Amino acid sequence: MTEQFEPTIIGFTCNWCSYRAADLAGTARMKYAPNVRLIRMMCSGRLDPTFVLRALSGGADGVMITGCHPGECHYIEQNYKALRRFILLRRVLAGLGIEPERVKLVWASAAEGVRFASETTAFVEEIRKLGPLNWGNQGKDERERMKDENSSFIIQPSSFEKEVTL
Amino acid sequence: MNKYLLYPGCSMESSGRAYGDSIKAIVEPLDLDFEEINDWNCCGATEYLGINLIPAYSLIARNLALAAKQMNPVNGTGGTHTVVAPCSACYLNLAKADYYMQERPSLGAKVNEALNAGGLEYKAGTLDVRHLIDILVYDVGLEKIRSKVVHPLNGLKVVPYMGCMLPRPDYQHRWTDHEHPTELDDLLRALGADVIDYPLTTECCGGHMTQIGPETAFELIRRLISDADERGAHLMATVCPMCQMNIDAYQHETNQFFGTDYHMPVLFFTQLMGIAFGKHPDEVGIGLELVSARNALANIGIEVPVTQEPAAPRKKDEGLPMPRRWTKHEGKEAVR
Amino acid sequence: MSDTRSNPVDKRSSPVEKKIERVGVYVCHCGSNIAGTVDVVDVAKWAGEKLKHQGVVVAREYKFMCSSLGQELIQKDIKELGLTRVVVAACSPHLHEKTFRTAAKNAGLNPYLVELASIREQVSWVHSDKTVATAKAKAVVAGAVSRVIENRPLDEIKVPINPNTLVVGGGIAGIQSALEIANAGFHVYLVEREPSIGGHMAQFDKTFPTLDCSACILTPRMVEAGTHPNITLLTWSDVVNVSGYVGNFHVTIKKKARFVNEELCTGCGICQEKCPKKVIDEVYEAGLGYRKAVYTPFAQAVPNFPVMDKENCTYFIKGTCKACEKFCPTGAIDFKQEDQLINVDVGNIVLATGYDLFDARRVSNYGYGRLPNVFTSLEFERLSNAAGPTSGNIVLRDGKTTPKNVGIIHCVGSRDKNFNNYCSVICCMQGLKFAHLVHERTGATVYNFYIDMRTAYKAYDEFYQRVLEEGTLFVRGKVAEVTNAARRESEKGKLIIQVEDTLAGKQRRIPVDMVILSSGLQPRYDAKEVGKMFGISCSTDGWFTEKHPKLDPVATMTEGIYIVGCAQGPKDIPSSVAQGAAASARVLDKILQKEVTLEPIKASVDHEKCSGCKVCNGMCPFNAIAFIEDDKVSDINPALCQGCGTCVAACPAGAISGTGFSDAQIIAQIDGLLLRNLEPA
Amino acid sequence: MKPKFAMYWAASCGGCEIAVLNTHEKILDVDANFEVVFWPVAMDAKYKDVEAMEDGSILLTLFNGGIRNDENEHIARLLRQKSKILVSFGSCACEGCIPGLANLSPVGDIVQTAFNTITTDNPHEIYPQTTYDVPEGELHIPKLFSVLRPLDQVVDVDYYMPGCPPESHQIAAVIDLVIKVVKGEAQLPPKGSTIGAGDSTVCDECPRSRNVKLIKEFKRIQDIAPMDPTLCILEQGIPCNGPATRSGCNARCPQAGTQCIGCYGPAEGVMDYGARLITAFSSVIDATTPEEIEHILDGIPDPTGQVYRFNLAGSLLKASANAFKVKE
Amino acid sequence: MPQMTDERVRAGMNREEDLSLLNEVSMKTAGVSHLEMCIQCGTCGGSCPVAMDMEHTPRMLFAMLRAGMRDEVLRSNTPWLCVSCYHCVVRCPQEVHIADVMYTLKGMAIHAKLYTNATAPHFSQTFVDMVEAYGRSYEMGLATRHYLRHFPLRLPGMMPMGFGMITKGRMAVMPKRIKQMDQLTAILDRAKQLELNS
Repeated sequence: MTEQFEPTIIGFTCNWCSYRAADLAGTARMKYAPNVRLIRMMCSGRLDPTFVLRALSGGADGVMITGCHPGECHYIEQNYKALRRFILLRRVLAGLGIEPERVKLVWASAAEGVRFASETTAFVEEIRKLGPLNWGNQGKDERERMKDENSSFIIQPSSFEKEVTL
Repeated sequence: MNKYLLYPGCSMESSGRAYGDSIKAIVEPLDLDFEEINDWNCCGATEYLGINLIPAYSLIARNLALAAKQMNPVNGTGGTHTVVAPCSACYLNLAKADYYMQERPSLGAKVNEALNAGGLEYKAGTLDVRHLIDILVYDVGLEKIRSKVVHPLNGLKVVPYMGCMLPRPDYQHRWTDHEHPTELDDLLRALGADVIDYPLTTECCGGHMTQIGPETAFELIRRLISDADERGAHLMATVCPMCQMNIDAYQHETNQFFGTDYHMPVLFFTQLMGIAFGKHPDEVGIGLELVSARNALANIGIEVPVTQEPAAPRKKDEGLPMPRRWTKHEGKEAVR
Repeated sequence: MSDTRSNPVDKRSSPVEKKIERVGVYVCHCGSNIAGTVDVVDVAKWAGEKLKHQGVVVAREYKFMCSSLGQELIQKDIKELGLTRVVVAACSPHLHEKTFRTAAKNAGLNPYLVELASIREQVSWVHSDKTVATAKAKAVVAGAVSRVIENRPLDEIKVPINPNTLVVGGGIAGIQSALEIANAGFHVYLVEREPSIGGHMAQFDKTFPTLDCSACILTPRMVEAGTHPNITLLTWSDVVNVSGYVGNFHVTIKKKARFVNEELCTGCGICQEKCPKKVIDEVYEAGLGYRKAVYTPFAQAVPNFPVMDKENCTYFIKGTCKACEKFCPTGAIDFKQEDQLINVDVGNIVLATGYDLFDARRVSNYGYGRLPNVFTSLEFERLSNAAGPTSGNIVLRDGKTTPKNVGIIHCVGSRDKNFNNYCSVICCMQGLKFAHLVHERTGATVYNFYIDMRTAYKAYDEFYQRVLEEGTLFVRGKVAEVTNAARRESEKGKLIIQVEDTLAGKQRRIPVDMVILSSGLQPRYDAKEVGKMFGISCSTDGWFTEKHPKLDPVATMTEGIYIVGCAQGPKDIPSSVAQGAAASARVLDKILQKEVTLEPIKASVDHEKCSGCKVCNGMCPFNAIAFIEDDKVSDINPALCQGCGTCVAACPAGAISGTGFSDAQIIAQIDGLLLRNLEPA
Repeated sequence: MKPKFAMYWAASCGGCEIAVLNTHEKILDVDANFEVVFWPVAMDAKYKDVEAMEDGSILLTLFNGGIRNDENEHIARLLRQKSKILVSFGSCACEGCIPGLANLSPVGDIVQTAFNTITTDNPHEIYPQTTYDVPEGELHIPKLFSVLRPLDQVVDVDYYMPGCPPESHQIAAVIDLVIKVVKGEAQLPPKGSTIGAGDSTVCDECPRSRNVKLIKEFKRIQDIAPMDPTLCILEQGIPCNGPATRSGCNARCPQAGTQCIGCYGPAEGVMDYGARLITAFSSVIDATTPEEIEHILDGIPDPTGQVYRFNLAGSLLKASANAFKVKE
Repeated sequence: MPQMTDERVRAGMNREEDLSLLNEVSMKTAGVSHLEMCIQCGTCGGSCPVAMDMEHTPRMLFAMLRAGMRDEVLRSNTPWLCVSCYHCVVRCPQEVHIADVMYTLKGMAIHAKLYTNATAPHFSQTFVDMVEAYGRSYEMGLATRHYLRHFPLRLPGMMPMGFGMITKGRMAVMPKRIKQMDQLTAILDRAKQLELNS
């Protein structure tokens, strides 16, 4: 492989801290890796594990969740709730063979533009090392390979990904 | 029986023999079980670190690896994961290596790579490295020590000298205070000694400067003995063989250098414990010191301790009240 | 079976009948701010083609979308093309979301059907490769388009405001705030935990840089607050419970038993005179003086009724004495008095809870608590105060010796990772003030030891000049230690300050008679709990967090709760007073509006789906979720809900939904960002 | 002519059939009102007979079991073609159920386990072949897919009826409803609806009480003796799937003194069942530091199995990364 | 001298600022040095018990590190005087690992052969030689070799002390040796290799 793998990452940011940190990184023209696409929420406590699963199953290679530092939540203590969910979610993902490192929780206050930028770049590098997750395409690749294997009694389903719409 | 792995350190068998002897003498009355780490090597003192980094930490870590192996309940003797080092420099080196191998994992990895060459490995954080006095004050407890005293040191004016490498940098937060720790004071008081408040208790004795820059070292030694003398001390009590060696063996030279005439004996605290426990002076290495402690020890039992009188209400020209002394256990409520 | 419910909607396989929205996409150049790094023309063209099936009917780019011409462009399209949704790809929503929403509103579109895609702060300003930036901008736009389709029209929420205000803390910031509101004609409850209002300022002798007598300028304010018809003063009282929300707070205040009947007491002071029990006064006298078991902390106390210190009163300890009762001419002593709970309803709350002094004993190398002649700043304030324990004579702890040399150490406990990492702001000026007072009263040689001299603000640096002129010696260096271990004859009997004079590059040992530690400020020991009670957060350092550090410094994230003075962070008297007044302006603004508008970002429970599992009940720190026992379902009070969405994410049955940030919106945005919503090839 | 009825089992255990029979005399109503044309477990029939039927000629087909092999898929497509109403019947068809847990392992491993373990007597290491020549001709057995899929990932489904198995009283109610529809006395619910279950979760029907207390420890049921019969099971520290599991069973397990294991799947409108349980469990944890949280979560030894016991194949991620990789 | 025409050299600095110096020292230091966090407050210089003999206070040394004055820093006697008392370390408001930085500077100075007084490096090297030979320190050998080399004139004055130490059994005449010397040697050899590579 000559071209370097560019991961796609979805970032969930808290309106009060990390989204503002991202704004600050912008205002200060800090350069960081372009692989993370952000979604604003009011609080990291809004993070439903469904969102992470949706992102991973939909083609994202990693998910970054950012919130206020412990004790600094604008809604007092909701980031602790995000933390608890995050830890259990990582355990569940590990059980599904997804490296827990693909989902990261970062605390960044509104003033920490530098931190936001450096954590983002660092996370992109981590995911780059892990390689593509390629969840949505797993079945497809396998199917191609299976065509050549005539001895096997195992085959790949023909219509693996049926779109789920909300 | 409280079991510990013992890292004696090189000086315990030579310049600090009195320390080694007196430790042996108090182990039994205090129900301590010290198992020596097999085939331990020198910790490198303060010398190896100045030459290079990875070999220095590997040298230290070999001892940790040996200890971890020895304490392993499956293929070792088990029973503890605490290493006790009576020498402050050894204690600091062992504790620091353990800490830095964790703080900077890349260092830990390299050290382990080196250890592998000798068929060893050490996972930082496996062991608890502690100093002897830490064990005595916090594990054995002052109560127990007090109960073993048969010959209280009443009337012996002692300055407690902790030295620098024991209470600092204190990454594990073991001491009451790294400027003015009270562990040694408390212990000596438990022996009945008349403990003098010694502001220089954690100042440096000069370390290796006696070897490489004697004039610097003499100044440091002078500060220590002159202040102890000024405060009327009979002797100094120390916890470190390097401190004892510097103050004891170089006192003569220091006196010559400054034209002074100090005679300040310096003994290991364990020697004083042995005396208080009723051991024969020979048994605890009394007499091995170059500045003789004979006159100082003659004071034991002669003077009656002074008890403090309760504070009287403030008169017109009386002093202003002092704030309470800070202890690290004090809660935030006490801040007001 | 009655519980065989069938239901009309399912997400799984039925094609959901969706009305196709008409979406307009507007890509802003922002001059060259965006266009310099992102090919905006390409982004607009791409959106118009690839997102057409989503409902994009028009995609334009324009130089400055936020200009009036740019806004008119959107408004024209809304009217002429019948747009039902708008996406503006421009700057951060924190900057111009309101602008574009208002523009849409004026064109007849519900403002919440407009979404901003941040392609400036998140794309053009942080990336340099134009291809990469353009690709990311497209994804961000696709996410916003998918999301806006799921947006629903929302209406702003209006709540009436109770005109009464609660001010917590009777220091200068709280007094100022209370007076401003009271003078405007509205009622204020001023709650103070100590027996008198006045706060730290009442302990000071002089104030920098003007050297006004602190008591002279403070006392009139205290008296005004104590006698104002619009102020209910509740001293020796604590707030114990707060419920409700902006405009409608319910507050419970515990008025601690004074054991003195306020109706009967005339404040004559005979009880204090006769009380035989002397106690070290840790609060007002900073531990440097004494008071009685029944006492008013100082002569000018407001109110002037004494309180009985139950812990130290001989009667309460031994059951006999009652000297105060015997001598009280009006029979005001009442040993049977009990704590009282008072409930008040208020519309706004101002927190002016102040600071604690850093405990200098923690810096053991400075010897405070071990070396008698090391004093803290607050001790020195009492020492130099004419009404203090030494009647203003600056003397050593022996109570009589005047120091000949004095060292003042700055940054004690501040700017130090071992203690508090922040700068305490006031210590430099305080150190200069002390230097001046020592010089003036004793003629002693004064040293100031500082790391950096911080004398910003009006007339402060001039004061520094003045103190220099008076001959105070300045040493740039953080003091290493204060010791009584003399090394030479001249040091004997002195305190030696050991420091590197960093400008001279040499270590110095300076013998002095007295050391004053310019201790830093730190949050009140109970700031965390107080914050929790009022529903506001604290920073890592422990200070209350303001809504915006620059543009909204006295408001908090909880509507209707304001923070002033040192509760928000270290500051001097002028800044505290300014904040007190600023918060009052905000409160009056709220009161005069008579009702408050809340963002319609709220959670609500679908009672049909709610199983009453109560998982959400523990999720809300604002107590907005209540369990309705009759129906066995949970319910959310929209007025209390702050819109964080934690309960929405927590509901195991998926029965809670949140406006503004619904599951549908976020899922759609995820799909959009991952480009799963493109025109099928 | 009576309308036609079919029922088929794909990758399932047969429990769904038992549940249908458990409706007792109600089964006679089926016979009275329908002509049963295809029901391999109850009557003899040939695939080719079904293939010969006219498209849409079967009014109601109850399809249980997931799609594990090409035979399952073939019949699913066939019945879809021939049926007016295709009901995804039971947990396997709706969301994969226990057979769906096989999606945690590569199918090669599963076959290996089945044909070559200590408990299997297979000295010559004979593995099934999809085609095999015998004197009588060529034999075929179905090919396995790498993962199991719920029915709606293969064909369009009209209605869902969850449960492992669906409660008999719910089946009876559905039969009643369909008969009424046939008689023109009732309307069918909108396509895509879940029938024979509630919209809420098990807690709705559970009589136990909950005090919103947080917990310091997750336990297993055998660790608590005796369990408080009136208190919420989750609050007693046992990970109970009730809060996130669709109602309709009358909280059968909690009423019997054990935790809900989640066989009715997610509540109405929920996209991922496991995510709902993740939030439910994490919401009761009493800890704020990562270390403490991790420690408490150690009490759930198999978190993935816990939250996806019945739902893995129907979840957003559908299977583990392993299952996608076929061993060579 | 021709190079004296360069104003930086005349000011006692390297010809060019070596801005990589700070980072190099930081990377070579055990633990996380926090060297870049120094605010020049002088706590270290004020705390140091041997500041009186230092050419530069530790604080000045850190300023020089920042200014990229490589030669000047490595020639300074400051690191060699450090007695590892850790007073500066615990008091430093920025948590700089000052004592460990001093060890690093000593190592760098030895490597660059830039120390001005060889007493200290030789003592360290002699000590290390003993340890590498025996696995234990050997005071007698150390003292003899070191004093003969650096303090021959001090020897007579020290005789009573040395004699006292030996007669009281506080100084062994023969060295002690650990059993698994080859293991230690293997470890140290590998470690030295790693040190070179890093």
